[in-house]
Amino acid sequence: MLIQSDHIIKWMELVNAQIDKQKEYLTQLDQAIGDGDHGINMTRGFKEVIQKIHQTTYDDIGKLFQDVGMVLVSKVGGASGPLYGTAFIKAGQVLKGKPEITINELGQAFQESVNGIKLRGKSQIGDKTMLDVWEPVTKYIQQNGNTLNIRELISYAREQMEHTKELEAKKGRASFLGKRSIGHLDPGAVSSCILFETLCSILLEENLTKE
Amino acid sequence: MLIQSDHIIKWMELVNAQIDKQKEYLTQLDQAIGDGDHGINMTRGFKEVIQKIHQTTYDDIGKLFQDVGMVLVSKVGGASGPLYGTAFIKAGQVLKGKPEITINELGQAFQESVNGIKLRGKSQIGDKTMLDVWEPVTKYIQQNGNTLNIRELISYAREQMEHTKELEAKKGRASFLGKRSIGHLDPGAVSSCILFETLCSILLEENLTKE
Amino acid sequence: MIFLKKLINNPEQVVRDMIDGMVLAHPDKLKNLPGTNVMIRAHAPVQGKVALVSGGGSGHEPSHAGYVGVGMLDAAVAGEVFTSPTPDQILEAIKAVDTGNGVLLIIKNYSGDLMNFEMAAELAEAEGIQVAKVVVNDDVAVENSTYTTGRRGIAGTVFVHKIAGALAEKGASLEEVEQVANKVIQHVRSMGVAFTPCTVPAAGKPSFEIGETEMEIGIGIHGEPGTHRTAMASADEIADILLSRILDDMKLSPGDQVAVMINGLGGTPLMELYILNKKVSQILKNKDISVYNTYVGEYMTAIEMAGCSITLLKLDDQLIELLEAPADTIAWKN
Amino acid sequence: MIFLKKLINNPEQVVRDMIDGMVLAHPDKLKNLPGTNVMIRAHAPVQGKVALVSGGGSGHEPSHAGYVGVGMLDAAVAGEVFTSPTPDQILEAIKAVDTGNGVLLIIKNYSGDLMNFEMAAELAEAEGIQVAKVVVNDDVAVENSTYTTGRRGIAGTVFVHKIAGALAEKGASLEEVEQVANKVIQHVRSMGVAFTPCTVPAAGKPSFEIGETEMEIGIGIHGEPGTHRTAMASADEIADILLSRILDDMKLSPGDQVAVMINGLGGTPLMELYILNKKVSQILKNKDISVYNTYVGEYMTAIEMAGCSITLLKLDDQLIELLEAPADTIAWKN
Ligand SMILES: Nc1ncnc2c1ncn2[C@@H]1O[C@H](COP(=O)(O)OP(=O)(O)O)[C@@H](O)[C@H]1O
Ligand SMILES: Nc1ncnc2c1ncn2[C@@H]1O[C@H](COP(=O)(O)OP(=O)(O)O)[C@@H](O)[C@H]1O
Ligand SMILES: [Mg+2]
Ligand SMILES: [Mg+2]
Ligand SMILES: [Mg+2]
Ligand SMILES: [Mg+2]
Repeated sequence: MLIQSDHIIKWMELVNAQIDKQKEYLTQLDQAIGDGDHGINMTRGFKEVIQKIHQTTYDDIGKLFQDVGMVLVSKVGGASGPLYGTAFIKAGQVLKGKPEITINELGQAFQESVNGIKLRGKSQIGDKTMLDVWEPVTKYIQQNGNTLNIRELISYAREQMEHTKELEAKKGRASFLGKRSIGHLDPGAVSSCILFETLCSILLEENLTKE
Repeated sequence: MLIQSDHIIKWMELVNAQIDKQKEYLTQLDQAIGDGDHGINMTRGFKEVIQKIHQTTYDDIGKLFQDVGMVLVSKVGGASGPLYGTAFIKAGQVLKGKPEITINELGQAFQESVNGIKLRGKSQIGDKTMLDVWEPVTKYIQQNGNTLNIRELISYAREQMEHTKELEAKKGRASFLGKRSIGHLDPGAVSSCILFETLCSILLEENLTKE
Repeated sequence: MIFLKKLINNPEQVVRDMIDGMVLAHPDKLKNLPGTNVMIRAHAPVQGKVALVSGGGSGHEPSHAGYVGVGMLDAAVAGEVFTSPTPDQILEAIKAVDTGNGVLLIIKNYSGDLMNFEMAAELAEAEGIQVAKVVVNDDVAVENSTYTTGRRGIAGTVFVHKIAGALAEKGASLEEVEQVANKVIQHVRSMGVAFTPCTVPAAGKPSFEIGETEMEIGIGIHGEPGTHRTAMASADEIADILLSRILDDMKLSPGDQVAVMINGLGGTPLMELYILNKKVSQILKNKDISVYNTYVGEYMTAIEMAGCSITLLKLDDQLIELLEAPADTIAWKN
Repeated sequence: MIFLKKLINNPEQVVRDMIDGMVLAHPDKLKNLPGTNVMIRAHAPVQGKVALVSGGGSGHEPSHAGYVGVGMLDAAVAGEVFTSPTPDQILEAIKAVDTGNGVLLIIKNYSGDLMNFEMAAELAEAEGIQVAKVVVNDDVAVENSTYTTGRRGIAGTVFVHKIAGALAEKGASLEEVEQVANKVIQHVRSMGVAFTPCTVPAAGKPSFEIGETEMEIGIGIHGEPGTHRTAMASADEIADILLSRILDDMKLSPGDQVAVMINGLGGTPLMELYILNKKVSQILKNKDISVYNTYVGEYMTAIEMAGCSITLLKLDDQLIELLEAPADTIAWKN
């Protein structure tokens, strides 16, 4: 089965619900090595995303991603706003005009997201940022394509997220801490993991995968 | 026996020691209905008094009182500085030129102190201030003169001090509290009580009374 | 040795260290009279001008030395923290700035300040210096009465410095300067609130205890208790509470013009003062009272206390002109 | 409902309420671009002049709107508390103040600020507006490296506003204004310390925990952890710790001239900042570094955090002239 706009909308609703639930946790993570607003920023952003995407009906998945990205850019601020925003906008450009897409196509779109995050954030893998979830997870999706095992993807995403604990931050606020950042999860990696986990839930629920 | 400069110097030393001991208590009393500096003010003042009066030898009790008063005026500040200062300066004027004095004469000198406090503070008995100790205690000394029972005087001074608890403050910082000042001892009344109690100790120790 | 969470060296030396640091920071504006806690204008005495002397306990920075300079004070006398300065220090200040045109003492209405300034005035008069005194009592939290000490002087004092200072700078006589100071005093009213206590360094512990969700309405600038305690409320409600007390007392009429001061007590950030001002502006607008000027910041503090005060000054043409006149001090520049 | 001990109405509305209260207080200096969190000069745009736009998260008041006015910024963009503003808002600011002479963006070095301002710059350039960017990174608490985000921008930013603003006011070109801003950035270094955390209203609890007798050396202006924790020390020792890090980095020579900023983080009273300045002055004097000017007060805060930062700016004739040039803003008047 193919992924349609409605699935993406459901995904965003689930992200919104999950982020809201984990707001305090995300903020706590950010208090440890940042400035303690990541939960606040993300809930503000996805609340607005939901409002926006409920106003329109979308035939074009690309347009939907684009709108999500624009809302995130203009409502979140901080580091996560432009990064998540760029990720969705870039993915939207790839998916422009498509009413439905395969998991493969989604993987290609995410590859553009990853490129966008890297360019905007001047970051690379191992810098202890959201990229440490986005890049490997995207690669994983692309490698497995339509034969993707969703439960395995969830574990994989979580592993990547957990892995940020060991890293020394090179980018973002946590970088100011140098070695003192080691031992803490990166808040953006955790919210990114939420994003991919909720995507997986939708794919499972809606029987959008082979499995 | 007559009171000499050395007795007054001993008295001041004892006041200094007692005030220092009760510094926190006086400050605490002042925190309740004032600004929490009475203990600090009084210790600062009497430390300086001791320094000053140890520098000179005094044949003239009046001069000794005068010096104590001047130090208090110029080192204490706040309300208690000018008031205690005035009290000693005024008493000093009465005792000017005297190498030794009777308890009766001391009472007369204190009467001038009381007048000075009233004039400077524009206060009267019942206003919940140091005057509520000074005025009745002075009257008591004058009434009993050289037949004064020192132990009774101590109890009397304490009673007057305790009595300020029931009063509503009309003068000083506590007056800003209105009825909320009721139920608290007046810090200046407590320090004044220390002054008279220590005087009594000296009079007893040195066998300066009939008793 | 355990230190308070304060930038101090020795609790007994805070006033000395502060004055030294202040003069080192602003040698173009201030000098310290040697051996005293008196700060005077760098170019004092100013010939041909009535001199203004104010002061009080320390801990209210930028009051009072922050207002020494052209268009405001000639001298400020700093007492120990929350303790009125002594008469000899005030006398030194008077003598240093008098040029034969007389000196106005601006005193906040506290027993201690009154007595020490009065004694200084007597000593100065005995030396042939013409002295006038005004007593600021703007705090409506305290009931006024001739039988008691009356109302306290708080942030409204700064308007007295500004306006009397401006008139003195224009060359007015001591009597005229005293008159306009009294006019300001008549027309200025304030009230404050505290959320946290403050710590006098030498006392080493907070001036009072207050619950996690309580505030003290009508607080003084020395941590003296206010009129009552109540549950913490919103900025809008607090604006309402304070302003309605002030307006009750002032009896302004629609069309009246005022200056507003939203004063932080030391621990409250500017952001919150502006949030408070939003409601204050709205309330005044609804009552058709026109705000000529608004001053937001720390003008008269209580060490690091969290809280604020609101001050209204009713204006007329003369007061407006003097409020707008040039001033060049550390804490007030026009 | 339980309220924080803050003058706020709704934690989600603090920025909106603050901006409204600010514009109501200073209508002669500021206006708010409708529908945005952008504040521009009351008389913006100013024809024939390069425009300066700065901004960042809120909670640093008087930064940044406090520096909007003649001789400093043309616009300030306020983000949520401690959160960089978004590109669309920054774009609105740029468009509102550009008069065809180009716009300089003054950015503090945080990933968030950089990215949002960069996106805004790209959008503005796409609309044909000439934009230059400078990035302030004065905080020596953080090691500089091209592989990491590098040093943070803190209180030194205010000197960039002042000096670049002065040159722009004289009619210099965008390139010249950018150049002088970069010169200030090259020559300005800061370091801070915190004694208490601060509370982001929407988070509702303190940004970090710290022991009764500890301080955090090298704190950021968002409550980000610093270089290390240590026992609370005296003002003199703290001056020593902070200044020696700054001086290590700056490598000043005897005879050099500097401007000093002793900046309060929000909860530390002026008295303490002056006490700190005493020692700072003495240390610099001992090293034969001459202090041209000292600024003491709250310039770049972290809500109600107790603590401070010290900033040194190495001066030359050009920088002195621009530092002394007229400025008329809420928080800086020359
Ligand atoms: N340069 C960067 N590249 C990629 N991700 C980044 C970068 N800077 C920050 N991040 C991500 O953003 C997260 C922080 O987001 P948030 O707290 O919302 O913003 P801010 O740091 O501005 O407060 C970090 O945990 C990290 O994952
Ligand atoms: N007008 C007055 N007349 C008499 N005593 C007064 C007056 N005002 C204050 N006092 C006394 O001074 C005491 C307070 O002294 P202190 O705390 O040292 O000064 P301050 O009130 O200036 O802080 C009060 O407890 C009271 O006894
Ligand atoms: Mg953050
Ligand atoms: Mg007291
Ligand atoms: Mg006192
Ligand atoms: Mg942030």
